[in-house]
Amino acid sequence: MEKQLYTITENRLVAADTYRLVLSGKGKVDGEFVHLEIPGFYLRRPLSVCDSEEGRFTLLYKTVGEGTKVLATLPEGTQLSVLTGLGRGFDASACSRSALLVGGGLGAAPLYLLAKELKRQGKKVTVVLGFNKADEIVLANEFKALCDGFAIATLDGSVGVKGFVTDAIKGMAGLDYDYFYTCGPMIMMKVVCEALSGPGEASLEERMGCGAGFCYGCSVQTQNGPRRVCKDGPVFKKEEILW
Amino acid sequence: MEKQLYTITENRLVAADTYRLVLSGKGKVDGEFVHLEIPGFYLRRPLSVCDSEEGRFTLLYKTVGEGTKVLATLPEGTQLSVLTGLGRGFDASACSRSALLVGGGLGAAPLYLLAKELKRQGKKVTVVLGFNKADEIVLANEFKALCDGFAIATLDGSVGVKGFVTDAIKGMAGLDYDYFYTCGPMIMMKVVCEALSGPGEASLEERMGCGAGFCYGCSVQTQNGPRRVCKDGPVFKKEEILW
Amino acid sequence: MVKDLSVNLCGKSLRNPVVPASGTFGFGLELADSFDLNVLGGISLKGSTREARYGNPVPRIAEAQSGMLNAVGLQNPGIDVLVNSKVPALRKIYNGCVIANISGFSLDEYRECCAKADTCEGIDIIEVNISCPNVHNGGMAFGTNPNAAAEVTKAVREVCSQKPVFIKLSPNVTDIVAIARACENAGADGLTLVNTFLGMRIDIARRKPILANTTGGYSGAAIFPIALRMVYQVAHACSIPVMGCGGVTSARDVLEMMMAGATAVQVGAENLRNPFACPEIIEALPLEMERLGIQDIKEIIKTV
Amino acid sequence: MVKDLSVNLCGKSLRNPVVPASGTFGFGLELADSFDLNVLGGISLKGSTREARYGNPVPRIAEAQSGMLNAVGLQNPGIDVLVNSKVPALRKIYNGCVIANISGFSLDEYRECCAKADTCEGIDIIEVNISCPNVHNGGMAFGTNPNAAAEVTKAVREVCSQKPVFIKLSPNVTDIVAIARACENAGADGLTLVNTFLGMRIDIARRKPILANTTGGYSGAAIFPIALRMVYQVAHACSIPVMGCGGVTSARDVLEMMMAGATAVQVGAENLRNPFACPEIIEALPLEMERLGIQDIKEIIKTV
Ligand SMILES: Cc1cc2nc3c(=O)[nH]c(=O)nc-3n(C[C@H](O)[C@H](O)[C@H](O)COP(=O)(O)OP(=O)(O)OC[C@H]3O[C@@H](n4cnc5c(N)ncnc54)[C@H](O)[C@@H]3O)c2cc1C
Ligand SMILES: Cc1cc2nc3c(=O)[nH]c(=O)nc-3n(C[C@H](O)[C@H](O)[C@H](O)COP(=O)(O)OP(=O)(O)OC[C@H]3O[C@@H](n4cnc5c(N)ncnc54)[C@H](O)[C@@H]3O)c2cc1C
Ligand SMILES: Cc1cc2nc3c(=O)[nH]c(=O)nc-3n(C[C@H](O)[C@H](O)[C@H](O)COP(=O)(O)O)c2cc1C
Ligand SMILES: Cc1cc2nc3c(=O)[nH]c(=O)nc-3n(C[C@H](O)[C@H](O)[C@H](O)COP(=O)(O)O)c2cc1C
Ligand code: FES
Ligand code: FES
Repeated sequence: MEKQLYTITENRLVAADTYRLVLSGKGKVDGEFVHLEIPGFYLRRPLSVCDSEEGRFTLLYKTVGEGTKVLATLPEGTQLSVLTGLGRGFDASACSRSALLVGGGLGAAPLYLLAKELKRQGKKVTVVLGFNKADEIVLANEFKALCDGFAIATLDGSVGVKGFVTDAIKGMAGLDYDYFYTCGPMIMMKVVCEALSGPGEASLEERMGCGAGFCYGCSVQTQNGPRRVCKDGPVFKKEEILW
Repeated sequence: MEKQLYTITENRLVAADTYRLVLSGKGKVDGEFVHLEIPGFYLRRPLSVCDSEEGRFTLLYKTVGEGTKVLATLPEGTQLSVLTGLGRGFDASACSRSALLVGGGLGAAPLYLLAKELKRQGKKVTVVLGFNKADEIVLANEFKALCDGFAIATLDGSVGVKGFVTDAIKGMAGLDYDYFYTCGPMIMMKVVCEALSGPGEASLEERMGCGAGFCYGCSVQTQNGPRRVCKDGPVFKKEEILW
Repeated sequence: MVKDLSVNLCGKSLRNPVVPASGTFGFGLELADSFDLNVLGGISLKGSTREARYGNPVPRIAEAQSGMLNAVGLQNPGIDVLVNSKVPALRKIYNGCVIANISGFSLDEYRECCAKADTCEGIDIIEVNISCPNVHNGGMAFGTNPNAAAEVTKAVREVCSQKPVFIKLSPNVTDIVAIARACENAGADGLTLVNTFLGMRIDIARRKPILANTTGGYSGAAIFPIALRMVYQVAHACSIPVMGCGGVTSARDVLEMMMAGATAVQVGAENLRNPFACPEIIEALPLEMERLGIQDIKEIIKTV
Repeated sequence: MVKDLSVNLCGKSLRNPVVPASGTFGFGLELADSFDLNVLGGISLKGSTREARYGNPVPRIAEAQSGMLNAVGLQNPGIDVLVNSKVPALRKIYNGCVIANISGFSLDEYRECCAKADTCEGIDIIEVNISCPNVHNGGMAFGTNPNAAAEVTKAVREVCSQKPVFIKLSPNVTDIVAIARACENAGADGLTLVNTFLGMRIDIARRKPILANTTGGYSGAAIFPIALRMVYQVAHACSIPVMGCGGVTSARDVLEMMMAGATAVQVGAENLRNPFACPEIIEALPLEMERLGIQDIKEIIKTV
């Protein structure tokens, strides 16, 4: 874990209530998520790393509460204190040949970084994303450009398959994968883990204190006893999770 | 009392640990002092109005504690919430012909506004300022340009008379005044009020809550019972003050 | 959409639940030039005692990160000036709910002051402060023990035949529910909670307490979660109405206090930072209610 | 100028007075990769009970303006894992003062756990938590009554023949001095104060408490003035050393707590906002002392 100041180089509305935040600083950020200080708020906010390169990384966030609403007002050039190197992310090596990635809403964000890694390792990647409606869609072009298969489901049918991600998955002819990864609302991930045969993993969300494994504020019960979402997760194997 | 946002148009070191702050906004600020919100601090800070024109006013402040230190870091363009129209200031009409103004340190600040008013009313104005040493001197040129008589005392003798304001006053040949006004450290004002014959008034300082007369946090005992420094003062007649 | 902001406090209708807390709004009159007081649901006046009091020596104010300490020590001109001069003057310009806040150093003093307030026409509710941490042998001593709290309640209840009596409780206690119940059983019509927390700050350069009184009452945003918990516990243990107080700074805080169980909500130290806090909160309430789908503010009271 | 930062706690010398508070620094090991733990004066380990505990359901964390609520509920792997595995592992990388924090639901449990801690080589001081607000029938019940507090103190004192015993007090009480005195008279070697304040937050959109446990322990910068007042009162009423805790976030706060009477100072919730809070505070101390003309930090203890 490291604490560093990063500078906002982009903070822009990219979908309904959804912002793309690019932060610049030294080095290449690793970890599944960062813990971000928003000026005026006591606790940091955990946000998944969507993309990371030398000298900059990208987050996607939704303005759901007080903190993210203030974050959305911060101009380019603002410096933010960020904890990096947090979380145990998706295990790209668990997939031997072909992966299915299933995202709901902003759950798409960490899947993008995963997709890049899987492709780097020469694996086949199919991505299915679910959104409520067209104006919430993020990362569609990025995934399309990168991956071997891509589908979208929207609840209102405005884009892609009408319904849930599981409906879109059903509709994909000849879908073949040996491992799946999912991130999104709990209820979506539960349905996905139950519907999809074969091994896979899912990324959990919990209210956090430290974000770094030492306050035990985010411990959930799992098949293997209590596990800290921030340190032992946020990604857990499908079998481990008590839904 | 009014609350308004003002914009910093100048915030510049003008003497040792001393800053000149010019704030721009609508209208002409009146009142003896303003109550200024410094971002990140719970209570506002009272600062005397040193000069006030249509659309802008000037403060002089010393960085003594946490709040003023942060204030000194704020760049031009920063907006600050300010309460204006506060305090009962010096009574220029109490002087009939010729006034003596005695300031210690930044006590000089509100005397400048007073001097301008006295001159506007066609009165003779003599100013004596005391400082610890040369690098703390403020407003000397401004007062010199405006007033009929001017002297400085410094404790270390680096500029003007060596010693206290009272030493400088003693040294002024043919000094004549019918009313005096003083602002500065309590001990200085006490000595001045005791040393100078004739009527006069002094400006007190106290830790404040509201700054506007309704919390009773700043009440001091006076010859006439409890008085709120922020509302009944900060300026009190010499006879009223219990030193 | 028109929102109903009115609440009912022991038969008295308030146009909205927002009330400046005692000691943080003077006698109302001090702010009459700043905004129209009639936007306020009620006003709790500066605490009054039998005799005029200067209060504690200065400094009486100290700062903390999200709050402040005060050791005003009940400066006030005495109950007679309150009922004969301050309240009549306020009544000329204010038609909302006027709450007289009464302190004392003995049962007799409480009784005498409350009796005077009870017969003063302009006063709607009597709020008995048994929780001031800034005076010795007075105030808080009565508020930290259920028996003593009940005694004061009984004493003032006997002399107040016309007006509802609210007892204002101290948060500096192990079991606020026990004290609240004791007051309820002794005849209180309502409860105000909380008063300030006993706190302290030191000037580390001078190596002296900042307050001349050494300690003071701590309040402001910092105490909100503790005050909220106490309002929640007491509102769920008692059946008389509660005025919630402690750290309220926004329309959202007002709604949170009400969901926890408050019928009306007092705003204290925030007025000192921002004299326009109450009108600004009241103005923000309808939009916040709109966002949360609340039509009638009364409906959210004690829903959590 | 070289500053002496060392303090002495019941015969144990600490290289500086700064100690991460129990529950806000895990077992130390979790942070070993982030900075060299040996800069720390001491470490108070996560609270331990006889059996392993999962603690309370999530959400366990809520936010407030200058503080946070936690309802972790004493999640821990049990005293045996503490003494057999956590402490030995920490000792391999840390040579400062190790403080075992012990909780319990009965006198027997306190006694048993403390006895185990007493014979564990790596532990320097035993800190007995009688003030956890987040578990039912445990912790805080013992800490809100002088007799119960004395009973726990006596019980653990009997089984701890080798190590100093600090009792950690709850701030949720009417009279903390009475409880402190009871512990001192029952044989406590020192006192830690304070633990968290019982608080609450509501999610006004969902109209539900944010914490699954409804209430939680409130701490962080917001509580500093109250904690400071309690440290001041207790340090001036008792003659055993006090570890001050509550809302400390800076070197200046450390000095203020020490002037109020603390011999060492614990930093809690601030670690959660900033895992590097303790090393940063320790680094800032010499310059702050320089500014204030302090050569030897010991000299300022209880000077106000
Ligand atoms: C590992 C992880 C990765 C995440 N990645 C993303 C992401 O990439 N994009 C994104 O938009 N959101 C993400 N979230 C959710 C995001 O953290 C919350 O939406 C955000 O903290 C809300 O902050 P707020 O101030 O707007 O809400 P408020 O409700 O005002 O916040 C109050 C407190 O609750 C916490 N909180 C509120 N909602 C959540 C939540 N859903 N999860 C965790 N804590 C919460 C806040 O962090 C804060 O401590 C992630 C959460 C976790 C745990
Ligand atoms: C009517 C009036 C007019 C003033 N005019 C000026 C001026 O023109 N220029 C100037 O430099 N200073 C002036 N002062 C003093 C100025 O208010 C303080 O220096 C300033 O508040 C210190 O703030 P801080 O955050 O740096 O100090 P901190 O010590 O960090 O502040 C902590 C708290 O103490 C209060 N406080 C600390 N010192 C004083 C003090 N001397 N007087 C009142 N409150 C204090 C602060 O306002 C704050 O509430 C005036 C004071 C009063 C009462
Ligand atoms: C400056 C000041 C003076 C106060 N005087 C009184 C008083 O006279 N009577 C009283 O019952 N409470 C008094 N209080 C307590 C407030 O009414 C209120 O209960 C407390 O401040 C908590 O609310 P807050 O956190 O919103 O400030 C005073 C508070 C402050 C800050
Ligand atoms: C997440 C968290 C967990 C805690 N766990 C314990 C504990 O196990 N034992 C204990 O004695 N105190 C525990 N505490 C209380 C702290 O040690 C400390 O007394 C309190 O938080 C006040 O200090 P602060 O304001 O610096 O946080 C915990 C506090 C927090 C925030
Ligand atoms: S948030 Fe602190 S352990 Fe996970
Ligand atoms: S500061 Fe509030 S009355 Fe003067």
